[in-house]
Amino acid sequence: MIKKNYGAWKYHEILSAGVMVHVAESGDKVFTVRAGSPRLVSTQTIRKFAEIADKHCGGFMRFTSRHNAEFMVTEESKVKPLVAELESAGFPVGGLGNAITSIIHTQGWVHCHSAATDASGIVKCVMDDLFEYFKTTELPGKIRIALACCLNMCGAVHCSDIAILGIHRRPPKILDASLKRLCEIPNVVASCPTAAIRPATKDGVPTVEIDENLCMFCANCFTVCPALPINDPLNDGVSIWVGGKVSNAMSEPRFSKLAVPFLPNNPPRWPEVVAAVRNIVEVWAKNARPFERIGDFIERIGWPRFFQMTGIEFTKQHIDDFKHAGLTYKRSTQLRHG
Amino acid sequence: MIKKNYGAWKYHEILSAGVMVHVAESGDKVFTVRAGSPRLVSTQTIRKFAEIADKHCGGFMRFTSRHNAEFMVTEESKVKPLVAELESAGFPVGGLGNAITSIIHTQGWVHCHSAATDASGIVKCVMDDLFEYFKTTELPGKIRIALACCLNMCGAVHCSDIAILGIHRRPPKILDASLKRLCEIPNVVASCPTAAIRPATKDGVPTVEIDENLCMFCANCFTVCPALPINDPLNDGVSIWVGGKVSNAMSEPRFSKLAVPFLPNNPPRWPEVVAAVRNIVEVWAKNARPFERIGDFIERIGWPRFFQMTGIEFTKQHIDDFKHAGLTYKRSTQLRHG
Amino acid sequence: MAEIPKTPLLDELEKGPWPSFVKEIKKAAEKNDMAKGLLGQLETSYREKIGHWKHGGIVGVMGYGGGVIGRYSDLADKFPDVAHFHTMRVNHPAGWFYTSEALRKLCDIWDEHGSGLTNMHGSTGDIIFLGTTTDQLEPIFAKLTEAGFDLGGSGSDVRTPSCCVGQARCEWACYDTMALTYDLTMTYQDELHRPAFPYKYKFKCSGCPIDCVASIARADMSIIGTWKDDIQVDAGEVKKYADGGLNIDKLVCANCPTKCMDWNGKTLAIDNSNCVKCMHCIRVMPKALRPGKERGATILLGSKAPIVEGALLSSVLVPFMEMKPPYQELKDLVEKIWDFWGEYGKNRERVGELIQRVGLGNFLEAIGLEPRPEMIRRETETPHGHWAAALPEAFAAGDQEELRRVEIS
Amino acid sequence: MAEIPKTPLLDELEKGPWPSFVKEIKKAAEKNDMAKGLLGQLETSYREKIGHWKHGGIVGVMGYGGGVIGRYSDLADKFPDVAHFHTMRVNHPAGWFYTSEALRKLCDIWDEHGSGLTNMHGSTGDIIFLGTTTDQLEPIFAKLTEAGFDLGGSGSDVRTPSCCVGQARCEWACYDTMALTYDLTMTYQDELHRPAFPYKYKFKCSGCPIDCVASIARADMSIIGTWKDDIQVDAGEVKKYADGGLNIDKLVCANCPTKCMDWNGKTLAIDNSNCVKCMHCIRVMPKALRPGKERGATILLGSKAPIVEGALLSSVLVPFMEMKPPYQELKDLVEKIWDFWGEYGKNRERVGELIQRVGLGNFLEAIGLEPRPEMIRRETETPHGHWAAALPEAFAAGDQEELRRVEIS
Ligand code: SRM
Ligand code: SRM
Ligand code: SRM
Ligand code: SRM
Ligand code: SF4
Ligand code: SF4
Ligand code: SF4
Ligand code: SF4
Ligand code: SF4
Ligand code: SF4
Ligand code: SF4
Ligand code: SF4
Repeated sequence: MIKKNYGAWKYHEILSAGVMVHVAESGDKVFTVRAGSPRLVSTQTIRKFAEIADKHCGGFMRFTSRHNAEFMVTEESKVKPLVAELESAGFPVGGLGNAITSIIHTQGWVHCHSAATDASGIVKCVMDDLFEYFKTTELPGKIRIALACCLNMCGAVHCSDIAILGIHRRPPKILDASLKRLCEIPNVVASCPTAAIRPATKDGVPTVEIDENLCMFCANCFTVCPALPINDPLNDGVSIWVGGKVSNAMSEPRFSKLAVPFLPNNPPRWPEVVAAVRNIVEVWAKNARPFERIGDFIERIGWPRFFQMTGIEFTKQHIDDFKHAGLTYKRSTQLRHG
Repeated sequence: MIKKNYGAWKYHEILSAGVMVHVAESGDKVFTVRAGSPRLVSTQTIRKFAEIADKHCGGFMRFTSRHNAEFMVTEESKVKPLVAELESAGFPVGGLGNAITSIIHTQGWVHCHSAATDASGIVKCVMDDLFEYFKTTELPGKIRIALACCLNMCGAVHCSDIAILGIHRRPPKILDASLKRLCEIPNVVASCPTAAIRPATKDGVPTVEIDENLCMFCANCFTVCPALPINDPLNDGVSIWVGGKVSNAMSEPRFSKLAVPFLPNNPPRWPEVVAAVRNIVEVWAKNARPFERIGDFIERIGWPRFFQMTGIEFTKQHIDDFKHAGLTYKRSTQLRHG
Repeated sequence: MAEIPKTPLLDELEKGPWPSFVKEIKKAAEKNDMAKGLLGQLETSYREKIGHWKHGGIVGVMGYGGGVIGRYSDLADKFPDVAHFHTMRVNHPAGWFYTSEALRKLCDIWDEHGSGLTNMHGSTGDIIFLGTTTDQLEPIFAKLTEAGFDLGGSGSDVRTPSCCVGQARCEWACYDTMALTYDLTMTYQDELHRPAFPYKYKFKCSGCPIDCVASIARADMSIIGTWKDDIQVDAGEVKKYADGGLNIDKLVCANCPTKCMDWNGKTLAIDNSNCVKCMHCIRVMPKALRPGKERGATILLGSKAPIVEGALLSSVLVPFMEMKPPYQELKDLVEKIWDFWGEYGKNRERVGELIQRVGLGNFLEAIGLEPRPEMIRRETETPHGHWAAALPEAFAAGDQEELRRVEIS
Repeated sequence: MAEIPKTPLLDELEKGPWPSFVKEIKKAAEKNDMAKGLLGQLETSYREKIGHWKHGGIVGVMGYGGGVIGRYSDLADKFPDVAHFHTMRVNHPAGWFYTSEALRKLCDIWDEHGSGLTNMHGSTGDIIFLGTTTDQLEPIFAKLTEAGFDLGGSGSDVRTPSCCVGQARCEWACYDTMALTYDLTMTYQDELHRPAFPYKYKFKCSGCPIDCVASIARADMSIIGTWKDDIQVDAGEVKKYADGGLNIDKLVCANCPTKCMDWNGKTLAIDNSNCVKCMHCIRVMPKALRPGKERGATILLGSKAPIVEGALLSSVLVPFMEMKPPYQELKDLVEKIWDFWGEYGKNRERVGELIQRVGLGNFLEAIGLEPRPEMIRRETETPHGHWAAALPEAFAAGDQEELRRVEIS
């Protein structure tokens, strides 16, 4: 069916939460059912997907660019049993149209040495909390949430409606004794974007020193040198960024901006992060106009009002101090007052 | 009259080219007649202004922030004789409302050591050419032209609808023999925004050397050191910038952008500059919607189309290569094709 | 076999409606000791609020420089099952389409040689085999090859290209994203498997400006479908939308970024010369409007995550290029870019950073492209950078010397 | 007296409808030799396409550090009359209002002691006396003082503040710009005449966001009138505009930058909470709409020409401040800024450049202002700068050391 109508689709319609139909020039139809997945899946679960594909979809399935599972059938009557089977197997159907879909995320404590927070854990908690919005198609527009557990940003969160980003807040520790053995000192020095690292000698052993005032805790030095561990249970945590987008629809792609500079790591359910995300989602859901992504909405009402409406405090941390910072200062009198 | 109604004006109306009326809460009216001036004026001319002020305006007059002369009368009947007298004395009445008003400008060869071009001469030629637009109120909006004879930009041209800017295109000459005597070498080195200048010794004498690849011909070194002359009859000339604005009306203030990288100094009538300015004015006058400043107009149609419509060639020179340059690259697919 | 460890904190994550990754690890743990070890170590991380993985050493398979991420536990004495816990990146089928057979084959291999845990998929798009030991790498690789799979990229090489579903199921696809992705993967096998670049290089292909694979935000080369001619309008369907209650004025025209649409209550006029192909009107009225017929793609370059020089979105390099096999124009461009980057790129410098460092103008010259105003977003310019730019390439020095009169007394 | 030199090139500039500066120089030349010299030297410049002025030395009047720009010809042998040709900057009356008496007084002084040529006015706003010799400076200054005039600024000092016509003749002025300009000029006499700053400091005062004195583009401190409450609407006059044929929907509402206006054919609704005081609707319908009643000014900082760190527009420092004599809040702010700039500013570093160098956050802290979202234009942010900013001020180091478990084998 997909082969036959390849390149000859005419239009689509969203039928209900998680279900849409594509109609081909030929008149053929394909019904897609989208189901949430935890992304981190066991082979048992993959075998289950294969089983469902065999039973309902002629042995085919696909995954989406946001790690959901998609199952396609060619007759409307086959949709209901498929949905029922997916739901009963624990894969909720939804995330299509104007809904919240899965959260793009990364490894966290499950597999990465760089992680300032866990990935899968926060994602699970936030999705549990926002589940009603996965099951709807009635939001003002799409909303994309992403999480990356450190500034390397493997989740490429920087253009998300809401980005959850693991951050460090202390300079790396310097393991003087093993540094020379494990790392190339010139590479380490070169790796630092703020030039905070200088070669040094301690107790006669070559090592490096770090100017704590210059360090912005990016961990790039740790990436090139294991003797500069930066993970830190007390000071690692999460920041929240909003208003980014990727698609060119209506407005151009844009970066997410800092909303909440820091929330603590509070496993297993990260209540502070969950509450912060919900707050932002709700302010947007209630006040945005149709098709407005979070960034479009804020652009219209202005950032000052966004801070007011969400109750998020505006602090010195919100003012950019990177080298392009001057371009971010407001250079007009177009302001809302009072 | 002005004292009496100070702070109690109610509204104004533009009556004809160069004439407007302000009506006060009290019902009082003041009619303003605006007359063009060359800015560089002899005492004879100032005495003439004084004479007209005495004869028509109770001895008062003012100048505007763009160097025009303004005369105010309180009765409509007095406007006509005033206009007639100004015109016959050689001061054309106009430049009010949606018109082209005087060109803000600087000293040029009349008084400044830095000038890469003359100021008053080009202004005279461009205003002669655009005179019809000084005498109208029918343009789509206001249009502000400014000229500065070097990058010091005493005319603060950087936010003008059309900016005419004198530029150098060769590095300064180094007068090794007199440099040490005339200048503080560390100050000279520090003055260069691109770090192109290094201390050096030639024939045993301390001087500086300039990396020609780094030099961007800004003349800042010449400002602090007369032994680095940069003026150059062959390579000095004029660049043209468009789309800037200052007022907050409708859109925010914005910088002018490069339109024409270089036009030669061709005194006494600078025909290339005059033609380039007229071309831009006409494309705008014919195609802009009401209230659109040049920048608003271009923003709507896009820069690619602006280059197309004006026939100005887009070259490597139009691509920013300053340190914020990356921010100027187009980062979306929102493009006009074909 | 060891017991499944107690995980009171992780157990909290079995609750709630969203599918639980903890349940998945527990499922795997029923039959696999590595998964048990992972449970134990992760519970420790949850208790101590810190990760317990060490920097990876270099591990891999013969003849390949990439595709495996080495990983070791720093609690190896407590959790010996995950002392070594490497991941393998397996190149996914374009568009992430699978047969049930292929899925089962992958499971068989992984159950035999690894933890039984995967990511479907990793952020770059690979199938991630999550956790195995060094000695298993070659056997896994041999069986994958046999089953028709190959490893993905890691390190300073081409990374697994990925794409949106495209023409397979989307009416808006302006070129065949899956075909291009497959072609690039095949053409650049060498560059994918043998890291020889200054840093990583990612391709992502989206069929239209909606960009469902987030190509503009996270690919060194973003290939995004678009069209040149007029939007196809079905006037009857437009009317049906209007009759159905859609406020075309407010929801369609007023949201058009260039305000180039006009709805007079009966007909929809589009000034296509000012349309910037944003897809907004089309996505609101998919039955009535469709992209034009003269289709191709915009090629953009340089997006990346923030380290080192700041996050970037890709920027326009070729406003419009036809996208037909064998994609020669695209490949020529790719190779010119790699030549320049290979020669001038610093270690760990992405191509987007290189362009910023050398300047777009110089970069264009090096790869032999004409500068075009479409490449520039002038709103963000400040009138400084141009002083240098305002200089025509070269002047004969010399003759001006004579004319120079400035003499300092 | 010498003859008026032949100036065939300059004579071309006597033609055409716009008033001719060449005619002005010739007028002056009728009675003044310096003006004759200027004609001759300028003709030479026109022929050779190069200026003939040398760098100025330091010249001035007793007790003042600024106000005079020294200027010498490099063709002194050919044009001895302009061998010395200094300008004097004379502080203009606020709003550039003159009595004919004052004008004649200025002419008398200048005819006696200078070239008889002026700029009415210089770009900063001063009366420019164009061309005199060192020995004339003191007599001119004495006579100016007697006539109630004073010199303006030059060098690293406060420059002559200037303002739009404001309440004297404009219905939109939200505060008394002329009064403030006069007050600042008087309050900061010392700073104006005795250069002691890192560089120049300019004040410009506009009565409303229209900014007729281009304050936001060329003043270190821009004081721009605005209001807090609702736009005053005269519904009857709105109707008259509509009846008169004004398309309120298209020309007013659609051009409102925040789309906070709605015209239903009868009444104009304004969501004032989203109005950004851009003045557009007011300037289109001046009889019907007026700024609100709760008035004051926005204080912005830092605009300047491009040298050295790039051109800047001023940026918001205080979104709203009342503007009533004695302007204490403003002056306190000014002085805190000067203190910080004086201490930390580098030689020839404008205050706008200083802020960029130290960061707005730190600058605010130094001058004791709270950060506010109104200060930031977030569209231009990239998500990099914040890594550092995301750091809460200070953490107790120490206790975390124990918890650290990362050990490198
Ligand atoms: C299946 C998938 C492509 C794939 O190859 O896997 C896909 C499929 C469709 N997208 Fe998408 N998009 C998919 C990821 C994306 C992404 C990428 C991402 O999120 O990382 C984006 C860009 C997000 C962004 O801008 O930040 C994306 C932005 C859109 C948009 C634009 C929404 C907007 O307001 O900006 C549309 C149009 C719309 O819905 O109005 C769209 C529309 C569509 C349509 C209607 C296209 C079509 O005609 O078939 C498809 C189903 C709609 C839906 O999900 O509501 N799709 N879509 C991806 C499903 C992800 C998921 O599981 O949830
Ligand atoms: C007299 C003067 C103020 C002064 O104290 O000297 C003045 C006076 C008025 N301006 Fe202005 N403006 C004056 C310089 C400016 C400047 C500054 C400049 O050009 O350097 C600007 C900012 C220009 C810019 O944005 O780049 C300026 C931008 C405006 C605007 C906004 C136009 C726009 O579309 O952005 C208006 C409103 C309008 O005309 O629609 C305005 C409106 C007015 C009004 C109607 C205000 C009023 O109610 O009295 C005055 C007469 C209008 C006119 O000239 O058409 N005035 N006006 C200045 C006359 C200069 C001249 O001789 O031509
Ligand atoms: C597995 C994966 C995350 C995931 O859970 O999905 C991942 C994991 C790692 N990434 Fe990544 N990156 C992954 C997709 C990305 C993406 C997204 C993408 O490709 O679309 C990005 C952002 C886009 C980009 O390329 O900029 C990304 C940007 C980085 C960076 C920052 C690169 C930069 O130029 O800024 C690093 C740091 C580095 O290369 O040293 C990095 C480094 C790493 C390392 C190798 C850690 C390191 O410092 O050595 C991580 C190994 C984790 C582990 O133990 O498994 N990873 N990484 C993704 C690859 C799976 C796959 O092949 O499908
Ligand atoms: C006379 C005047 C131009 C005119 O024809 O109107 C002028 C003339 C000079 N300016 Fe200016 N500037 C004049 C207004 C400006 C303005 C506009 C303004 O004040 O609104 C600016 C742009 C705004 C600003 O301050 O940034 C301006 C930005 C400069 C600069 C660049 C400063 C910067 O930070 O970028 C310099 C270079 C310097 O200070 O060394 C400069 C330097 C100079 C010098 C002193 C040349 C020098 O390098 O030493 C010029 C003396 C010319 C002469 O021989 O008479 N002039 N200068 C203006 C002062 C007249 C007056 O007092 O009313
Ligand atoms: S974002 Fe950082 S911590 Fe997370 S997987 Fe990528 S490199 Fe590892
Ligand atoms: S964490 Fe980043 S900023 Fe700090 S020293 Fe390491 S590389 Fe430099
Ligand atoms: S712009 Fe340059 S050349 Fe012109 S007056 Fe100012 S400093 Fe002199
Ligand atoms: S002209 Fe400017 S860039 Fe060139 S050497 Fe002098 S200060 Fe440096
Ligand atoms: S990017 Fe365009 S073509 Fe590809 S799936 Fe999304 S909407 Fe369809
Ligand atoms: S695609 Fe976008 S730009 Fe083009 S007409 Fe539709 S809404 Fe306007
Ligand atoms: S700035 Fe405002 S108050 Fe001042 S003259 Fe212009 S319009 Fe009037
Ligand atoms: S002043 Fe500007 S922002 Fe406010 S209502 Fe009028 S047009 Fe809109």
